[in-house]
Amino acid sequence: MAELPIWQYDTLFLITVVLFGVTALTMQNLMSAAIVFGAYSFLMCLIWTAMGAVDVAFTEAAVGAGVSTVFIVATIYNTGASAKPRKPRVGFKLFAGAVAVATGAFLLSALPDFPAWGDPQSPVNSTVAPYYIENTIRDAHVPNIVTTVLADYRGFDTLLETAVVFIACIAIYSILRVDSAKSTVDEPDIIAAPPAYDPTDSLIIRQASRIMVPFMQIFALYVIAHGHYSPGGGFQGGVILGASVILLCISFDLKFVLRQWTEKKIMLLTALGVLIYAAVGVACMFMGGDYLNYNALDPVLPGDMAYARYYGILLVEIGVGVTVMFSMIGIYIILASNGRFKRGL
Amino acid sequence: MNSFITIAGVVLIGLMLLVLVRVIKGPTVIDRLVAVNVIGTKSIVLLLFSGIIFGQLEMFVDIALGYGLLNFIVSIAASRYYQHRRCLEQKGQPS
Amino acid sequence: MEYIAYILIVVGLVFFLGTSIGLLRFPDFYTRMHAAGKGDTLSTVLILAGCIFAVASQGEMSWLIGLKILLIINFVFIGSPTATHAMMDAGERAGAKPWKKKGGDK
Amino acid sequence: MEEIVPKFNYIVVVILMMTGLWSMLAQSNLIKKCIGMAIFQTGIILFFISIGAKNNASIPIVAKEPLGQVLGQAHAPEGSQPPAKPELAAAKAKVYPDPPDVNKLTNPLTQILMLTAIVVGVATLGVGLALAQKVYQQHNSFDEDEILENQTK
Repeated sequence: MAELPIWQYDTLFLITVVLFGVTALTMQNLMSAAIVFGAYSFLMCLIWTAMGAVDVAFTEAAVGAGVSTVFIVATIYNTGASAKPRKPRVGFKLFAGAVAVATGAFLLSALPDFPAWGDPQSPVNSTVAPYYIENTIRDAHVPNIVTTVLADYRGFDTLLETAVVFIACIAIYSILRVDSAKSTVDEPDIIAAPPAYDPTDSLIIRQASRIMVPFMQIFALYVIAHGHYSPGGGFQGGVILGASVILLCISFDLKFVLRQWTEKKIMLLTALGVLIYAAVGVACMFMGGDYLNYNALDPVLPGDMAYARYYGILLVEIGVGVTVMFSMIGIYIILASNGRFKRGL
Repeated sequence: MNSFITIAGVVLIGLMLLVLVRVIKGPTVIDRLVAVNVIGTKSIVLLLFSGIIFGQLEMFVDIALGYGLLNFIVSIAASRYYQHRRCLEQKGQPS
Repeated sequence: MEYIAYILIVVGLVFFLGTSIGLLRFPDFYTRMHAAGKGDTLSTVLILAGCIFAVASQGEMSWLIGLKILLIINFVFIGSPTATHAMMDAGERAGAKPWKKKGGDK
Repeated sequence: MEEIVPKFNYIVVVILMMTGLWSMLAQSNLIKKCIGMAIFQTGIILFFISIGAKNNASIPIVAKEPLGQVLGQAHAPEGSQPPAKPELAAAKAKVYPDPPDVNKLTNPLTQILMLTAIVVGVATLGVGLALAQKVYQQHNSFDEDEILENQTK
């Protein structure tokens, strides 16, 4: 424990990651770029783990392995993978490279002023962070410091971040949603052509996802609820829940899922999550405290003052989970069906 | 024990670099997909290794479990794409 | 207990060595798939089993950790062959050509 | 070398950001621009996480049992627990006797900033991809030059 051999791991990982990033961008085929970008996310997850940021690693594992690559694949499905080879604009590329290198040189010129890697006495580590580390247990009885800082000390920040996810979901709807009954624009032929493959004949994939999806959802609920004691919380659990429904969309059919989750339901539930979060804050105000100060909820929640904050954090995490889950599902469906909510990947 | 796990992890990363060669070289997209799937599975093992090295495996095993559940979505999505589209190599274009 | 962990992890690494060499050296998509699909699943399962014994030998074995690692093994065992099947199907439908020995009969 | 090795992480950050910036400027394909944006973002996340990492520190979760290496030797002032319901407070105080040693746990603040940034990043990636799909619907192409030609026609 004392001699953490993290240096070797980190250095190897960092070099590998740079290799992957450059490789992803040099690929001609867009599917190749998307797949290599997926591998890049896998390795990023390992880097966060090696640096001790377990919650970030969990988020990256859920996001990188679960949804972000699938979003890119869904877009390519609706547009075609061929990046048509055109006349290479060598001059412009060199100019852009020169701009990028100049920016990098400016950034590197500040290198001597930065604290060394892993210095415990650096300004970042010695100003406000020690307060969080020392007082979390006393204030909220939550061993996972990240959860407490996320939902309690910096609750406003997280409320607005959740709102940003919600707003991004709305933006995607307003950009891409097409009412196919009223639309005058024809679908591009790559989409209008019927798929060459009937998804009902892949028994193995369907049975496997039939086994996996319930476990995924139970595990995601565990992640949300157990986020006080181990890495996890609303963001991670929400992404895993969303990924389970995305797996259903992929392995069965989009119509199969749309029978259960209509567009209206998804949109309402996305808004509901933000509403839960904001309502907890307003409830605190009604009980006589500040906005999102869970201490004010003490009379209605069991346990002492610190337990009020404990349960307040749990309520807020549930709101975050609902918003993230349904925004992921909504974004996937609208990207995969090209805005028509009919059929897709 | 810890030193053994560390050496095993470094060997594992070295072998993953070999697989990376296939990711870079792979003549078709599907080859790259296979190699990336292998890298994803091995990431689970590396997560557990770093958990043992940190001495708090009960925290890392959750991440590894989530990873193991989600790992194969990308493979299935990409192969669904090729099942639908049936165009591994565009005409006149290296992949 | 500790030696079982060593043996399992080393055997898993050897299988993974075979997987990576197979991925590098085999001539076409189907044979590479063969190497990756089998060797990858088996080596992952072996190394994870080794991890169970490693945790047990360190004396901080709680049954929950062992159960979770067993669950991971279970899901790798379900998920990895499914992904292999899907990729093989996709490659066949998308028209990956099997390798033929040069000058051999068609 | 003495300058480079302790600050290797910043160099990797700059390389990743340069790669992403170059991709956003020079690639004419819209999807590759989106991927470049994601790579730029991971560079920034790497900057924050690595600046918050500490040597020989554990993950920012307070261990339940007083492990010698995680919990420090410094004692908290007694009676700092809120005395609202004494039996619960006493039970908790037995499980968590001391506040943890600051230098033994990684900085949690940078981690939570980046945790939310990753999820917001995936949502913004979705917005970028939706814009790309809309552009493709209108112009039947992903290529910047072709789109410009279409517009000037």
